[in-house]
Amino acid sequence: MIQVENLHKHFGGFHAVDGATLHIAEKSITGLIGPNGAGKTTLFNVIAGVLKPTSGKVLMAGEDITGLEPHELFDKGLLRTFQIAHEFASMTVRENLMMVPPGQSGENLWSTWFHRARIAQEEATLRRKADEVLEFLTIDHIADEKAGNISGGQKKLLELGRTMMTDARIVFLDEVGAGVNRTLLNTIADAIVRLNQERGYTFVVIEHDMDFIGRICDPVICMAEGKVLAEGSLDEIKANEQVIEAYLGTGLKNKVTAGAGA
Amino acid sequence: EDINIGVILGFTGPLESITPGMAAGAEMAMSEVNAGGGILSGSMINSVRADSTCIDSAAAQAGAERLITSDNVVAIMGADCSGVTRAILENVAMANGIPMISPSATSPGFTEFDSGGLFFRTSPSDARQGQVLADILVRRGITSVATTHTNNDYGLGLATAFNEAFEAAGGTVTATVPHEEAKGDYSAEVGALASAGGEALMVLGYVDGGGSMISTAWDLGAFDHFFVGDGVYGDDLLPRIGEAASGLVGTVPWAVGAAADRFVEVYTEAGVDGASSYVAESYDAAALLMLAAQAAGEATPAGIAANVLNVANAPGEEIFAGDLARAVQILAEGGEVNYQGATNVELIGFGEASGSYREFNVVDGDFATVQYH
Amino acid sequence: MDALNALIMLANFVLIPATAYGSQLALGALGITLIYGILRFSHFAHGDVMAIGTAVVILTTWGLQGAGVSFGVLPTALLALPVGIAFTILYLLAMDRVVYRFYRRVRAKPMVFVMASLGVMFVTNGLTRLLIGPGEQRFADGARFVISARDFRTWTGLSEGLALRSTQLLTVVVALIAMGILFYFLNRTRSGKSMRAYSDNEDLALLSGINPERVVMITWVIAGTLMCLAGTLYGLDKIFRPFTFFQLLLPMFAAAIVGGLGNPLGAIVGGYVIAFSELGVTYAWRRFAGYFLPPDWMPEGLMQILPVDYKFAVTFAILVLVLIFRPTGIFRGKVI
Amino acid sequence: MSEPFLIGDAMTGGYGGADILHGCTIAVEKGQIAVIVGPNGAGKSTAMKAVFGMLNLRSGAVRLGGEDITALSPQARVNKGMGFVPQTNNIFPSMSVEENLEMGAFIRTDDYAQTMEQVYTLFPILRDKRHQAAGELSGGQRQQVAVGRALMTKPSVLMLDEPTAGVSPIVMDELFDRIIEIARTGISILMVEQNARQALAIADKGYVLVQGANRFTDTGEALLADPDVRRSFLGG
Amino acid sequence: MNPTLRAFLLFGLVGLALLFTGFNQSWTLALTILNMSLISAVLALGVNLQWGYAGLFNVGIMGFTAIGGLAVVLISADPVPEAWSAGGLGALMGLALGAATVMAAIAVWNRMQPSLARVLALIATLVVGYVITRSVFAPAREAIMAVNPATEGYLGGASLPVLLSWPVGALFAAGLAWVIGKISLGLRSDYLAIATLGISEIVIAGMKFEGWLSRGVNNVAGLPRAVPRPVELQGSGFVQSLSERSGIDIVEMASIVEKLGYAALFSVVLIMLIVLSELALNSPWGRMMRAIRDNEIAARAMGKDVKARHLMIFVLGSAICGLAGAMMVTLDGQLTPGTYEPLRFTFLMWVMVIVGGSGNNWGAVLGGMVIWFLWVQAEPLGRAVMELLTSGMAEDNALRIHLVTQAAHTRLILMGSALLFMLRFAPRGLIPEK
Ligand SMILES: Nc1ncnc2c1ncn2[C@@H]1O[C@H](COP(=O)(O)OP(=O)(O)OP(=O)(O)O)[C@@H](O)[C@H]1O
Ligand SMILES: Nc1ncnc2c1ncn2[C@@H]1O[C@H](COP(=O)(O)OP(=O)(O)OP(=O)(O)O)[C@@H](O)[C@H]1O
Ligand SMILES: CC(C)C[C@H](N)C(=O)O
Ligand SMILES: [Mg+2]
Ligand SMILES: [Mg+2]
Repeated sequence: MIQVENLHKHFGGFHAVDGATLHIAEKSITGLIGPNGAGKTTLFNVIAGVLKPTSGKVLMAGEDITGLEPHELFDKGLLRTFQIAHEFASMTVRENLMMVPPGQSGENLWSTWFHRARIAQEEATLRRKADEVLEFLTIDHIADEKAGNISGGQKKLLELGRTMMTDARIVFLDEVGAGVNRTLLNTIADAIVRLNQERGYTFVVIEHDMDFIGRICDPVICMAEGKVLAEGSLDEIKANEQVIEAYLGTGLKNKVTAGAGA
Repeated sequence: EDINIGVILGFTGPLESITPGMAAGAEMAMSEVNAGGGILSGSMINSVRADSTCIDSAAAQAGAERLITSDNVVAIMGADCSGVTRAILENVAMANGIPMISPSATSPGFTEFDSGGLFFRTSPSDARQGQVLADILVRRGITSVATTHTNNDYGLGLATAFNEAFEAAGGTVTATVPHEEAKGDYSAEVGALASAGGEALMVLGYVDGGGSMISTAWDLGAFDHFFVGDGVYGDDLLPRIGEAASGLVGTVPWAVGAAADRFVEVYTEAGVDGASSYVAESYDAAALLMLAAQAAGEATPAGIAANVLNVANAPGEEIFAGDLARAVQILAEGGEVNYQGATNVELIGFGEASGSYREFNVVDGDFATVQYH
Repeated sequence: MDALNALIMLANFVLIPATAYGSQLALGALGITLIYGILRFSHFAHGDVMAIGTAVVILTTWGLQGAGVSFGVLPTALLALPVGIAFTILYLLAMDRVVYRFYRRVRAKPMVFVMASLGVMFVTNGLTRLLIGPGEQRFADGARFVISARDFRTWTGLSEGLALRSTQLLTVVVALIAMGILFYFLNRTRSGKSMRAYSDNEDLALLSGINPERVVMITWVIAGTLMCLAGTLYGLDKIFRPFTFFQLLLPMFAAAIVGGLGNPLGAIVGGYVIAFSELGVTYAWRRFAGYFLPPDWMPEGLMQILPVDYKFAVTFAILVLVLIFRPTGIFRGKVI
Repeated sequence: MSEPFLIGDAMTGGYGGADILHGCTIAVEKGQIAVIVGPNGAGKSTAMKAVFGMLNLRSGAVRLGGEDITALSPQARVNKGMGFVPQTNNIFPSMSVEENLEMGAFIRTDDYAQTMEQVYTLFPILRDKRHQAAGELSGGQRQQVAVGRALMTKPSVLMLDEPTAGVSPIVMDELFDRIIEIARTGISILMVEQNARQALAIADKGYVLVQGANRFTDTGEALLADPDVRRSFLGG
Repeated sequence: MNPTLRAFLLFGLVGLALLFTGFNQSWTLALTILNMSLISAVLALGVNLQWGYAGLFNVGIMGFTAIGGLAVVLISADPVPEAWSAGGLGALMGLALGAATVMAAIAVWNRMQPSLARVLALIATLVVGYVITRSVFAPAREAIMAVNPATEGYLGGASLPVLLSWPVGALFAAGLAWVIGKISLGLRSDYLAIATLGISEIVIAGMKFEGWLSRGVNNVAGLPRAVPRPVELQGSGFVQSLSERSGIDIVEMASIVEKLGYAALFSVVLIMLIVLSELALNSPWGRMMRAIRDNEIAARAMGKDVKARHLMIFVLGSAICGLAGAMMVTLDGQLTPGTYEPLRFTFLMWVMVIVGGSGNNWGAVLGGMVIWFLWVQAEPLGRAVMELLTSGMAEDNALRIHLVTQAAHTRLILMGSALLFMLRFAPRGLIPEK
């Protein structure tokens, strides 16, 4: 689905992505992990057209998409969320969702003047769809709240919600889980799996929560220092010495192991 | 009852430094008449001011509109800058049939403009001043000159007139460079003029920009001799250009002989600085309006408009500054006056003044008259 | 000899005037950039507050001159400066108290601050004219020239003159010192850093124990000092007139922006960029060429790239070009 | 009953519209760790802000060491020894990492070089990036800067709003370790966490907030053991 | 208070102020103010479209207004045949050569690989093109400007109906905006501001200098009117009967009728624009624009072509400014490049939009009216205030004389205070965005 070939992204002298080569299989849910600053978000930004690569290539289903504008990629079915929430602050939560679907006839000035009826109809459909998504994410009670005024976690949910408003082929999720309640995160995980199975979305998921990764991702790619460090199933990755040293660590020194509970 | 006359000048904006003097000149004439018992057997004259801004024609028109329709002025003394004067005249004064006498709108464009007998000016058209300046240069044996002018209709019009006249007389104009008023730095303009060279620099503009041009050119050693047009003449000029002033020569509309002397007495007594630009012209403009009303026997716009030429020109008894009360008297008794005022007013046809110019130079740090043209 | 003459001419007509004018713009732009960087809005009242501060300096200078005080070869106005600076600071603080503080409290958008500063601009504009009138004022005294064009010619025997006004020299020196101090203050001292912190993230600054009102006050104090300095130096070197000072706003802003808003170094460089482009691009090379070309090769025209009419046009065109290649100014300014 | 070191007592209030907090109480004892968990939008961050004085309370009080500080400004609370890492916007983006840390020590008059050294030891990556603008860091690195800044204050109470959001497992482990260490030196820690199981594991006390009110309050261990709590709030 | 009610009240207040002016000062004055208010409102709509909808900080309003005004001259003035024969052909050829140079430069830039050679080739093309263009153009220009310089000296216009110049003015401005937008829309906030400000200064410099086109600083006066002049109206039977029936003097009546005529024309334009913008704003299009304004990065990631949308908004908003510029010149009957000052034509417009309430069309319109009213009425008010202040002092008190002679400047203080006052009590504007 996505083929990244020897990709480099340099900031001044710093090589944030340093020759990453990876492949994301169609209809997979690929996990992307790695220490802070490994270059994961930068990689996303390059693929999604926010940053131009220093060198290297990105292919989508065989087609060269390197350096395309984000909105062009969106039209090709490539969606992404942001690690640091990018909500439309002065719009309501519902409007944040309703603006997403492409090709709305109401986005054409001419139609806004002369095809009011058609727009009204489309809007009603969109609204219904947005409300469904909100309900699913358990934030329907804040549908009319300004998005700038909602809690940190709610913003992350909204990020995710936007990707659910339209039919995508591949969705890049940048730490949707950070700051999201773990019970809700499980529901989200189920939804991702469902979208993947029922609608054939491909997902690439950056996450630091190994439970979440373990629950849905296969394969898992681990990056470090701008390169791919390891790739495989989560269990393989977890067993990888380098990954443990750079990323996973050996758990809390005061004997409570991560995720083990009491 | 009282009669309102509008005084519309650029109290704010690029001319704000000379307009207070002009207004004072006009109001000096009014107080003089009032002190002598007013016109039309006892009507007192009120001055109502409005701001022309010199550049914002919309605001100027609104101001004029207010004067006419809400303050009920019967005539307007103003405006100052040619551009706004034209706007007020066409859109407000002519629509309401109100006569205007501008003390300073000198653009040649007015000469051919048909205002329906409503517009007059007490300063001569720049077309003539350009000629006079050219003559002065030729007589002084100058054969090449660089010209700079303030970048508006007045400056460009005067520069065009001067350049044409000078070249027709065999002189060379090495370059014509405009300058904007009130900008930060004039070295670029001076640089271009210096590169073009020339025996002298002709500065046509206002005290502000023109003064800066002269001092910059002097400081940089680009020119040693300066000639200036009327707008640059002013009390503020000499202190600010310092040494550059020695040898400076220029023209300014001026009265010859008795008219001027009388005016000096009048303004000295009134405590107004009459030597600054266009004060005398403003005095005359206001005086003409009042005398025309007296001649008409009624203070109506139509009456005033119809009588301005009568009182301004011969025949009749010559009237100078300070004699306004006597003129009113004569007119009231059915006599005729030939208003000379402060500047030897002579109106040729509608809207045109045939004034005389004073050629001045600077001697010992003060303006001195060379001769009159 | 010809080459020397040509060089002297270039220095006289372009290099020296541009350096002095650039320093004057730079001082103004420093204030603008500081206010933008720390208080996060474009301060449109800058030119007019400069005017009112300078007006106070002028009135004080006249007072001093009247009392027979003088400062030797240096202008008396320098002695009056402290009074003007104190006044400017107080004036700005008063404006902050009556106008801007409220908007900080309600966390108004930067645009609202900009509009409020327009309001302050109008008011200050009027006040200055009530205080000292709309006309020009001269208050320069002391030695006018370090080198005068005519003396230079006599001394060196060259055909070109070179002029250096003492106020030009003074401006450059003062501008350099002010820049140095400011730079040190912002990047090295605790107060300076706290000011930058405040501008970055006001809430977090609060959580770090930084007193926002103090930061604001220091900003106005520095800005006021710079404004009064810039105004006085400009007035000494050229002329004081309220309207001209208002007009200076545009080139000062251009300088701050082309250098990178919020960046003091940028303001300085921006000032020189604006000044040099104003003077350089429309410079007529005719006489310059005359020193090298045989007489019958001399071209007819002035050898100007563009007529001086387009002086500002050229400046702004350069500015736009710079911004296209460096969208936030030469030294990466802030975007709010 | 002795009063906890820091207590936000029966706090009610919001952002100007409807109330977000409804009589919510959170407290921490000296040298202990209290953890707040709850669904998104429950009002956890709001409660933290209320304790720090960034919100006007309609009723309720905040007391520190027995003294009523309800009316104090956030700045005054910093001077009383409280430190806070907000959930979002918690760094100075255009300042370098080192300057961010220096700002943390703004109110300190003593030499803070040593504390800075400790922060660098805790988060080695920050040492490498010390001269880089914090706004150019990765999400997890920013989070480390934010926590580092608060540590620089040497506060007597440290309030952290989701300090581990976005940090890698190895850093998270280090961070929790360090928090325990800090608590042992007598500093009270009040912390909101979504990595709730790890957090509650080290907590002396845990609060579950739902819709602005206390739902469960117990020791960390007890909450972890409660199947209801686990299922509804900790993700099973 | 209910926002709609509030809006109604505020508009009512403006109406009252105008009525008050009418009763107390005069109806023609009230109508003069109203007419400029309507134009200001149109301008404010244009600015609001750019800032309020899209967050584009355009400080080049002056340039677009001016170029719209230029259209009036080019469309409605009479042609000057002598000038055409003197240099018309040369001027046109010069323009064509200039355009060819630019096109050649663009072709060079696009065809060649990025390299030093490309830069050199570009410079060479430009220089050669410039030299050739200038050699053709300059003599033609001189020749045209030498034709009767005191009253003509330019090519004149097309002698077409003046109303046609309104859409053409909009078109001119749109064309200019397209070029500017292509160059500078990538810039953010204040950087875009200074770029647009700069370009507008360039436009004005051009209009002042290129006398062959519109007489430059010599101004074009006496342009054809859209409504008959009062002098002509005085002769019309309709106006005479109106005057008889109402008892208003015929001169005043004619003025009133003329001004009402303009007011009607302007209102039609304004209402049309409001309706169109309201429809657009309250639709997915408006939502998309707000999203772009709020967060460009996210909007792009959500598939919106931000650049194209910005360009479109910029062009539309500027076209409205051009339209207003043409209306203004039509009302004045003259084009005076010297009047285009940033303070009056750019900053004052911004004040209108922000005071009115950015992002809200009704707010912008209200702001346009309120601020223009103040701008004009602050002057007599300033004098009144000064007289009141000094009424206690002796006639020849020096302070009194100083204050009264400087009274014009209280206008500025008053204007500023009013602005500050309004911002203080409605920081988000009189009618804020919903
Ligand atoms: N604009 C920039 N300028 C300079 N360096 C940058 C910039 N953006 C990112 N970096 C550096 O690039 C590296 C990779 O950052 P990136 O955001 O891709 O990390 P990440 O893998 O997503 O980490 P995290 O898990 O913390 O989100 C970091 O070390 C960061 O400091
Ligand atoms: N600035 C604000 N203005 C108005 N309402 C707000 C504001 N911030 C938050 N809210 C509302 O207050 C409620 C509680 O928000 P809060 O940030 O306290 O939640 P939280 O428990 O921290 O959630 P999360 O885990 O998602 O961070 C939310 O419903 C949110 O919509
Ligand atoms: C006041 C004057 C200098 C005005 C000038 N003569 C003009 O016509 O614009
Ligand atoms: Mg990341
Ligand atoms: Mg929170």
